[in-house]
Amino acid sequence: MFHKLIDRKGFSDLLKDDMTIMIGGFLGCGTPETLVDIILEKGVKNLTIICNDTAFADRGLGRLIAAKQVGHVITSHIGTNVETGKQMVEGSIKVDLVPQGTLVERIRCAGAGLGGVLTPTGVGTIVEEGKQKLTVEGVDYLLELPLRAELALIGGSLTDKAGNVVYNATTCNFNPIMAMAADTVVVETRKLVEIGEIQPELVMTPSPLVTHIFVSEKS
Amino acid sequence: MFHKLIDRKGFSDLLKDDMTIMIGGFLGCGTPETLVDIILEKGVKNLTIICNDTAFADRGLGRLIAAKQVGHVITSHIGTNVETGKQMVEGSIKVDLVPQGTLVERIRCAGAGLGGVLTPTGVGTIVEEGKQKLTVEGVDYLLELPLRAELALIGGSLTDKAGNVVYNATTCNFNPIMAMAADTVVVETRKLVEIGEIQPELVMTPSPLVTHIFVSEKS
Amino acid sequence: MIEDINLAKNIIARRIAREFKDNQLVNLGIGLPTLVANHIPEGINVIFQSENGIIGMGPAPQPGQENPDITNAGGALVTALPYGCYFDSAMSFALIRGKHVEYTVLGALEVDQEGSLASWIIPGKKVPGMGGAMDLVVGARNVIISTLHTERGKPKILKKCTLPLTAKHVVNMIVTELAVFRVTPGGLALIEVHKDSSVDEIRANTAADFIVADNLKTMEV
Amino acid sequence: MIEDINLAKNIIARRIAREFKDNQLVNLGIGLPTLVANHIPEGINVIFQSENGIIGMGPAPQPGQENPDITNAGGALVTALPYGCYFDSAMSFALIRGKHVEYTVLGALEVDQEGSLASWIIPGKKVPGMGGAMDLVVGARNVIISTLHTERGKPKILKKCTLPLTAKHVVNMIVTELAVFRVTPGGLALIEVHKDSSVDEIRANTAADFIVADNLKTMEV
Repeated sequence: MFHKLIDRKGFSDLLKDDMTIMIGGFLGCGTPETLVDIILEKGVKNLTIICNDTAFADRGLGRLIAAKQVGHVITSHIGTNVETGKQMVEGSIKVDLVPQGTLVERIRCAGAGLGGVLTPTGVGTIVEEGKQKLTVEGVDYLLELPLRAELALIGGSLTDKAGNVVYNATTCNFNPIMAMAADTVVVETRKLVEIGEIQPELVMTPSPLVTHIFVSEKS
Repeated sequence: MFHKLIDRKGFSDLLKDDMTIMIGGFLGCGTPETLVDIILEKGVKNLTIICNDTAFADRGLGRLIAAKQVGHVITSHIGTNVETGKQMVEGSIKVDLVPQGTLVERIRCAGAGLGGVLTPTGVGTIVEEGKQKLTVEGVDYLLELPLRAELALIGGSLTDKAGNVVYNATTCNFNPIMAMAADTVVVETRKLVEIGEIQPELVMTPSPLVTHIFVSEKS
Repeated sequence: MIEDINLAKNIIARRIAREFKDNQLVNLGIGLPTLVANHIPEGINVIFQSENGIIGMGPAPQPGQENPDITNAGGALVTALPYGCYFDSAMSFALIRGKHVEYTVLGALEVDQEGSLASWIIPGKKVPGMGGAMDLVVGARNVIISTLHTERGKPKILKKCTLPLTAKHVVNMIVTELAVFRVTPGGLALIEVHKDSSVDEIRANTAADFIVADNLKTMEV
Repeated sequence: MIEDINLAKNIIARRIAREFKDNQLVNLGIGLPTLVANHIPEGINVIFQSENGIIGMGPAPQPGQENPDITNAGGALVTALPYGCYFDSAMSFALIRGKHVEYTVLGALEVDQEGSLASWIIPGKKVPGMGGAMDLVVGARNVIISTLHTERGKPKILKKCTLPLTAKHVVNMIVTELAVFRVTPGGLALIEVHKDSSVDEIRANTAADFIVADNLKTMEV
């Protein structure tokens, strides 16, 4: 019925050079760290990473940048990872900075089949460059467009074998939104449980969104 | 610290003729029925109601239409309430029919400070009349605008005294989205508990959104 | 023609139920489409979504097991399977519009050879509203229309819908008690015929132009 | 001038903490604004939101009580109060953009007399990114800028920001160790002066035009 579990090799086989990957987490909290390990091991190059922030050079998805595997990052904040700034200055990584609330809405648009969203955020700043501006009832808004990925890597706390995911506390952040906006969705879960063991109202990512489940090697 | 409990009179005092009110529920499931009772008792007139559907003439918020208290309804479905159709034909109620997914996104826009959203739903149908049409990457979308209310009436299953609300099963529907899009938000809760008794990951409506808590008189 | 309407409806439901693969997410409309759930072949697990906010919807509850908090989009009491979960209407329609639902099965007032559908209003007569139908047909990966071939002797499948549309060019497949059609870029294609019917009978009862597929089959029901 | 930077920062934090009323939802930025939480007057319950997805954030955990799943937007471990709850980033920014947050307190590289703010980039030098700041200043009902009055002797409050903006015309109040300003439709208004400072000293260290409010007060700190 549900056969979603994959191992290291199964996940590694999904990875290719030049892929666009969304990775959940907020400064490392809620990031699927074992999956990041496996990307490091495989050494795929020139990735486009969509993420809230580039975390740290030695923790979270920021390790991929330190390993020079990332050619392009779409994110809201790079200040905590010295490598991102350094490579940006060198010209070896392209950085698109997007306001955090806009970033999550753009991902949500892709996941929800919406063509775009009007936000007041960024009006009158350099964020509006190259964007369509619309005025609704006298207020200016930027039209922000959907953002999708080939692969979304999600950090779950508790997952049942069908693929229903629960997120503890602030590990939630971008994870459930990203789980809607990629062709293939892999959840690294800290704990795997049998179907029926999760209170259904706790589920933030319903099982049909999850392609593969990987049991975390981190505590 | 938190003083949000109100009684019948407290709620009744909030009601005025000509108000715009959002009411949660889906064919009556998740509708705050005691609050509807109190609106019936007070007899305020010419209300604008925003709701998923007009439920039934004798159950759910549809009772307000049967009592001729509603001048305008913005909803996705009226087929289960004979009174809505009858009054529409008579010309005594104005009915705006909105696709369900568009309705919930319009309410979400208001609650989330977004100026509008592009949806493919309704393109090529009479739903597009009077609306701005935008083409993004070759696909046509309708620009749908925010929808707010003065008052939102929410049906909660479990609420703590701070105002954190949990919704059981399919009682959820429009409730948490409407709780973000009104000046005053009243939750009718089936069960009231002390602060600390709710698992924080279960909360769908965080306490600051809730103005008043009313303990339901229904079982 | 198949005169027994109940038999006809069950032929349609049974045929549609054969379309689904294991673990696909499916949304069934109210009425005829709901019957499809009774005919899922053994060994296939179809995951049912209902737009009021549930995935993993099960059958109607046994007497005494009713929970008024678990309903479907028709307002009927249902059950949830052990892998089921709940969410709000924003998430529900994000799933629907966002191409996460594999199939939607809906009824029709009219459906046409261009894949356009009319199902929500007969102006001046009947105005139930579109509910979630407009989002479902635009958002689901596959749109199957389940309909009796004719109503009061009149064809339901037309050259062009005359009633206000639910959506334009969205239908992938039309299943009646007599036939299965696919909407293709080249027009409507008849791909299956019920064993008790014939291409001639279908032509006589269909107001649309259609081609007969080279590999025309007998409807497996 | 107040030379002790720690003292200066605590003056700012203490003054800002007096702005809040019971049960208001407040988002504090990283750095100086975080200090505000230490100075909330007794009897006032301020509800802290952090944009990574928590309402009801409490203080840093006691040693041995750390939970790596509970962090703030700066990545630091925090606690949750009994009325706390969690949500995803879409909900978090819906709360922020949707005017559900009463106050946001943020630092500044520059802030100007029109209420515009620059806080996220020094082109060619330092590019941390805007994080949630652009949404916070556009969405919160009240925007308070907490900043030392000068940096390396140079005024932080300008006629017009020179760096790329975080947002235009959004700041309501500026609090420094010397003064409190309100941004009004008529321009910047000096409304409070620290007891050890003076209007002259403030004028000498402010590069913006401002009017002195009729009812100019001593900063209560």
